[in-house]
Amino acid sequence: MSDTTDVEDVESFAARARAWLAANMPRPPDESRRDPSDDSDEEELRRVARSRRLQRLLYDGGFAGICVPSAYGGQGLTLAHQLAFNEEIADYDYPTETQLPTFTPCLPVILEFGTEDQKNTHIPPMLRGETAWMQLLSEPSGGSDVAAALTTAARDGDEWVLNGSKIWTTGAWWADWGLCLARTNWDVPKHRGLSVFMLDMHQPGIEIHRIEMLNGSREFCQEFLTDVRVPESLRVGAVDGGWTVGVRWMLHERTVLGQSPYVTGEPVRRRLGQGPGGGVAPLLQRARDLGLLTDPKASELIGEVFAMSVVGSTLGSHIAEGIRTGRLAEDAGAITRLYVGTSAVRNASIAFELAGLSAIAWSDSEAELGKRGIDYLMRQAACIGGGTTEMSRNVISERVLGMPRERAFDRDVPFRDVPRSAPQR
Amino acid sequence: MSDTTDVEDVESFAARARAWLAANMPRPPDESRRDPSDDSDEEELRRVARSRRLQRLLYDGGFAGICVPSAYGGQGLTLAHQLAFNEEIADYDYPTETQLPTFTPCLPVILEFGTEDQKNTHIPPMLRGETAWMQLLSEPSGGSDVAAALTTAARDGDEWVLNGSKIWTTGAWWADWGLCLARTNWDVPKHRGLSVFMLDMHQPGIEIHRIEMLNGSREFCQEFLTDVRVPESLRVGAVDGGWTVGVRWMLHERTVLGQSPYVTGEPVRRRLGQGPGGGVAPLLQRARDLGLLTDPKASELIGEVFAMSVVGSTLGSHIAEGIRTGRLAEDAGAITRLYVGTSAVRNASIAFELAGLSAIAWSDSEAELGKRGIDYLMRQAACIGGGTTEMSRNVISERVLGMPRERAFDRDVPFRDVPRSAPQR
Amino acid sequence: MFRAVGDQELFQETTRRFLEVEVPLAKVRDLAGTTDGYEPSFWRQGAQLGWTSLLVPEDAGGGSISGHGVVDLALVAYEFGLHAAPGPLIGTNVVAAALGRWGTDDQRAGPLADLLAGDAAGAWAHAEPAPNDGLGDLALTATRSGDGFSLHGVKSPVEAGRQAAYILVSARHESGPTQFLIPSNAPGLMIKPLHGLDMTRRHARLEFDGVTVPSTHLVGRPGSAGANIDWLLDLAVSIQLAEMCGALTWAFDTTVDWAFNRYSFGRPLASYQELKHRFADMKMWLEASCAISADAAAAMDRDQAQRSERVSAGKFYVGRYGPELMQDCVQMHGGIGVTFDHDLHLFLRRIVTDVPTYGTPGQHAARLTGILAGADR
Amino acid sequence: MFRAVGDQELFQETTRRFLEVEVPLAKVRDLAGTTDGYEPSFWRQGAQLGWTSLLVPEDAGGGSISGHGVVDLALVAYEFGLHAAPGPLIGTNVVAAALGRWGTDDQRAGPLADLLAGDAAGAWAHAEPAPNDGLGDLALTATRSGDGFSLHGVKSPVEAGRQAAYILVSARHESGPTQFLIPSNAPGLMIKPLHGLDMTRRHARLEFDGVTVPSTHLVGRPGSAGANIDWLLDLAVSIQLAEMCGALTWAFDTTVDWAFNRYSFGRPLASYQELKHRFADMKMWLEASCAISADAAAAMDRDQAQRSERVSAGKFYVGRYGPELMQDCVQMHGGIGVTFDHDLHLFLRRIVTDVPTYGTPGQHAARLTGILAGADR
Repeated sequence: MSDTTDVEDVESFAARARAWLAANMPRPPDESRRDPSDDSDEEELRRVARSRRLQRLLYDGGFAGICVPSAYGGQGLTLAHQLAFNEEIADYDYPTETQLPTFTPCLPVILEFGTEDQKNTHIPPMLRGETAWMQLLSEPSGGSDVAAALTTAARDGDEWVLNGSKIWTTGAWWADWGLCLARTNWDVPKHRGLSVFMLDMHQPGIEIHRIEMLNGSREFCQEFLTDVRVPESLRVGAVDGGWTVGVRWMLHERTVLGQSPYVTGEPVRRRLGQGPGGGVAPLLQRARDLGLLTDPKASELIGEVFAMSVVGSTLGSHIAEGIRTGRLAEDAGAITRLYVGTSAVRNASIAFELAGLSAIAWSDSEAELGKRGIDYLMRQAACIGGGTTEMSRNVISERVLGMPRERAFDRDVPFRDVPRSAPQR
Repeated sequence: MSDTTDVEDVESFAARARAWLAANMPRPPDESRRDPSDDSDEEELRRVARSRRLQRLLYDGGFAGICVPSAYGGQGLTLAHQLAFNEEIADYDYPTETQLPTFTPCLPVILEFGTEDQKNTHIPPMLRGETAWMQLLSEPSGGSDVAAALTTAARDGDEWVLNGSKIWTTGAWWADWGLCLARTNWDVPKHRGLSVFMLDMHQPGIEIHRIEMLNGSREFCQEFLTDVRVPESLRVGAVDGGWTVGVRWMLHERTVLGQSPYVTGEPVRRRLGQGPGGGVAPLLQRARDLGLLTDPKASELIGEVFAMSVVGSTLGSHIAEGIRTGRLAEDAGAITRLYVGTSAVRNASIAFELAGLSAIAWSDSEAELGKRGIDYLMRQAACIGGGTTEMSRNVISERVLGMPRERAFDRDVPFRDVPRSAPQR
Repeated sequence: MFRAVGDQELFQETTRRFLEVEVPLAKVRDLAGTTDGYEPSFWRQGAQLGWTSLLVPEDAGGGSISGHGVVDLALVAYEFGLHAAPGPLIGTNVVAAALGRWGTDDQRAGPLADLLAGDAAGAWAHAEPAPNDGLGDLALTATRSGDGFSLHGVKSPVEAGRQAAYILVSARHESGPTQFLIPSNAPGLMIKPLHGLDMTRRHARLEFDGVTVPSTHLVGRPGSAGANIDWLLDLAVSIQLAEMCGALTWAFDTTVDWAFNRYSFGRPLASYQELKHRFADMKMWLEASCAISADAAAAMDRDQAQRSERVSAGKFYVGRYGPELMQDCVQMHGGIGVTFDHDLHLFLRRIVTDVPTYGTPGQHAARLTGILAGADR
Repeated sequence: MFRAVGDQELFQETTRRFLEVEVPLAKVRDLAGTTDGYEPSFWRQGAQLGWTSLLVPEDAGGGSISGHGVVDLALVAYEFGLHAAPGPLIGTNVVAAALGRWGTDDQRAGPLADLLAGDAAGAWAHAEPAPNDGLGDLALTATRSGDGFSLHGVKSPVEAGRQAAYILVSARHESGPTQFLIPSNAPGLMIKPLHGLDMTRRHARLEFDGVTVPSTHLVGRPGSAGANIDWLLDLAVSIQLAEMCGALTWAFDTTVDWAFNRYSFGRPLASYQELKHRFADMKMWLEASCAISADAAAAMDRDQAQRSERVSAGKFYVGRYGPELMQDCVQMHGGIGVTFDHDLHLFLRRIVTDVPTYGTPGQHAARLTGILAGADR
């Protein structure tokens, strides 16, 4: 990004960050350990507001957008600096609610494809914590086939008129802006008729519906767009060139599980193995309570959960190194994604088994065990959200191992003529 | 097969069989419980000879070919009679080595597609135990793609000249006759250029190679055919119509795991769960020796092996009933085949685990435990032999559930032009 | 896929139509918000269809359809699973069967008649909380107290424990396992509702802190209930297995439909080989589950020596592979499969709740080893 | 996929070339028919390349390549796995490491020098037969006898137990775990060769029926070897893990090639989605195996508190998923994959042999729980 001789070396940067954090950054509140699915809307808004304040604090301290060019309000440093900063900030509070998808994939997409004007207008408010972004990507009809977007943008003078529906967006009900993939041409094959728009979420025509999951969580939303008007100045990338943007967009999205240059906070690897099931600590406690610490079956199962988390913690950097040295294709992050999903499934199953009958029927005092049951019901979410494990396996086999691609019936056919699912009920 | 009023009822038939067996049939020798992979060639030939004698005994007693029309030396009865006979004979010795593939699939293929002359010539000697048959079906290049046979039969006057190689035949080195699928036309799509021949295995040009498996077993053979001349009178079915024969051929082969009208002996269902791993008895003995009968882990694993065998014992008749009532497609036998393969894999793994270190290094007195290790090495054989479990899953999804068929690159293309594997080393 | 024969066909068809009309899934969702999860009138009508009488001898007011009462009941349970139907089916039938076999004349005249009429529900209070949750564990004690007995201990979870009027309690007496039938309003009995995964069923924790019951509440002689409890366990599991098969069938059929109708990359999901092969495995699990479950019910009716083998093999298999089948159905649906609005979770909850209830798959596998080791000794 | 850095690159490359030339798979098959499975000259040359010196301090005649001896050795072990190479790599290095750390001057001057020169092999006699085959079990006893000790018990299986000149024996003394280095010709020691799965390695059963050894055979003080044995276990496993990764890599790469070149129904196997997805899982298992194995070796060199965590997590993971990867490779090959002529089984045998050796995956998982419970208390 800049000549290496200009750049503060990582160690002195880390020392400076350490000192600044100690003087300025609050420690994380205890409640941060709570299960987010328990949160009330009020609580979520409170956390969003706190995230915005913390982001502003980082910005004022000169630690926001470490890898963002200084022209747009960032620090113009390198991934190594960001990673060092993440190590330093691990024990402090930091913005969580407004990190993703604002800082990845939205920010790098705008950085890569935005006009100078768009970058000047939109990136600094992100870094100051003023705007939280969301991604309007998946659609109810589409599943893993993101490029099969049915949401349509029709040109009307200097404006585009958007109609359609997007789904599985997180925090859409409090976000300010969205990046939206829409179809601008039905007469060409699907990848060649898409465009990307920036959407002001506070404008008329956008109706946001909260989706209730079977465990009561309402973190995901569905949006219904009805004659939403977007000025030409908010289009990102070329008309009908949206898939070029989309490919990079999704690559940035996948770096969430690897090492993104734009995300601040505890490296994700430390969180591996803490998916559904609640990690190893409650299992250990349960086994101790029941005198099962040396039971051959229980001790193996608990050890398995711990082993999967230890292995997971080494896998991320091993894959990242493989990509860096060229041994692995850039898409090899799909291996980590597959590991996270499949090990979470296994962990949820083990936790359910160890919780016994209290996981299916529990008193107030056994709520922790009941959660193991609910987590087990939600088990597959770990293999669905953020791209299914089926898609990961496609990516690994085709793009990492180079095996022949799946046959698609939608190549070289005008999208209009591609067979698709019957409309949803 | 004949008018029901003519037919002896099953109960009186069974009573007659019971009496005849008691008077005529020997009890099985103890050695029948031995692992066939231990056998020397001499021992195998001895067992083949015994099988032939026993078959002759059945024939003389009027119990050979129960479902074969009496015109060809059989009894002209029904499947119900055959099944009743199988129940009666279960505790006696009966022909094993010469049963399969002679009585299925070879016999029914000839019954269905043979000329009157072919049936009169070849079926009675089978029933008398005089001719043992084998099937020359798979090829080294072909794997599961049986119709991609490269073995070629070229017309030469009243004869056909066969060249090529067949593999995975059982007992080819002592068999008398073979049913062989060969390509008679390279200029049409693969299914339309095949023909079936009966092959006298004792003629020149047939070289038989014994294949050594990793566990030392030499039950399978590979045959090399060099200018083998077969008279036109030994062709079965139409020229280039061999796939019509082949489809039925393989369906009969699959009934081995269900209920074949042509196979005499203990119903296969009783043998389910006795694949690699040696069944539940040695596991129980091992657990008793080590005081692990109430160990939570060992007792669950042993119980699992037993459960899988109990479930397997109910599945065969459940599927057979489903086919009979039309609830399931005729190909649903693939479900049983999949169960047998996958449960055998699981059982071999459990047996290996319970055998401990003695499964990887053993003294003479621990040979039984060492076998658990060797069985584990051979574990996948249960999911390969007799059609892979991958093929079973294709059959279940496509023919039982009616899902779209896999794309093939060899339809509607002259077989000559179909991409295929590079020649074997 | 449970095969009905003769009169069973009409019986099953009648039950199916009744459930379709009375408790369609929208109604099941409505009932999920209620305290009891079902309406008394629904249960009474079901009893009139025969749901509660199948395991009770005719001289006690019951009667089966085919002479094979457990198989008859398994057909009902299969329909319950297929419709995610609410109602205290297992508990009531376990209690009715116990009273029909071992009840006193008074117990038959009063409680059993109520159960048969559908005027009251029964609950089987057998399971106990960890660490007494092993198969065969029994920590609740019954000690002589005056003319009767005093009960100390905890039973949990008890399905329909708060809805049932009559509760069959298994206890440890100095002379051996002993059963009591006690009314839910027995003085001193604390019945605490529990939270639960299954929206259609209710569970409770029953605390016996010196509950005194008269000797007339005994079911059978003191100390003699060991084999009876074992039979009731097999009975409960065999009904549960049929219900699980129904729920699995709904999920499988629904997901197959989805796979045919859902397109991705211009192709239906059902055309993707990896998904096809998983459907093949699911089909195998489903057929094998139905096969062993039907066989277990038949073995109960024959009261064979191998009864427990069949039942425990069934619970191991269905309990091991059933949840995997369900979770694969969820996975095939993608995100929509874990939303509250989709019906899949109604069935998922039921299967998951059944897995540890009346013994985990692992406990039943270990039980098989125990049976084998005994037979083999 | 084990990453060599700096001088390690040349070292690894040298070992690889040596193995390719000296023990190609055809030669491995020839050697499989011999009593010892390897030739002394092969081992001596390997020792000259540095195979036996990496864990031994320089003042004892050893020396690592990079200052990280276990990582250096892991690179050798990876190559051994990749070539299914014979030779007493683990045993010799375990014994050499023990003598380098805790040996007397005499032991360093004699046995250790022999091991370093490749003139002799070492064997680690630690495992004992069932029911003493639990991790941490130690039933062989050492009792005082005159000036020395008398050993009673059995060690089995001991890799290269008959090939090694020096045997490191762990024993239970009244004061605690104790180690001895004894020559293989010690009077009274019975060494019985065993049959084994792995064609490239030899195992033996060592019977100590009152074998008397002088005090000079002690390695460390009596009763003090508990932590040392624990360290040696971690060491043996960490080398084993690298070797397993090498064998898995060969199998995976070979099977990927096969899938590209083998056609079925006019398409390469590699084009079938169900197989592609299994290859994706296999790739994940392989990468995760290599990641944790490299990490375990590095943790050994840092001698971190989390050393055993890494090692046991590695043995659990590679031991659980490695054999499945191998068996999937067999399955993808079809019938040819279980023939004697195909090389796949050379690697399958090695992996399968490694699974229970130095602790089963389950035992290592349970060990992790023990570590956690201790840390957590």
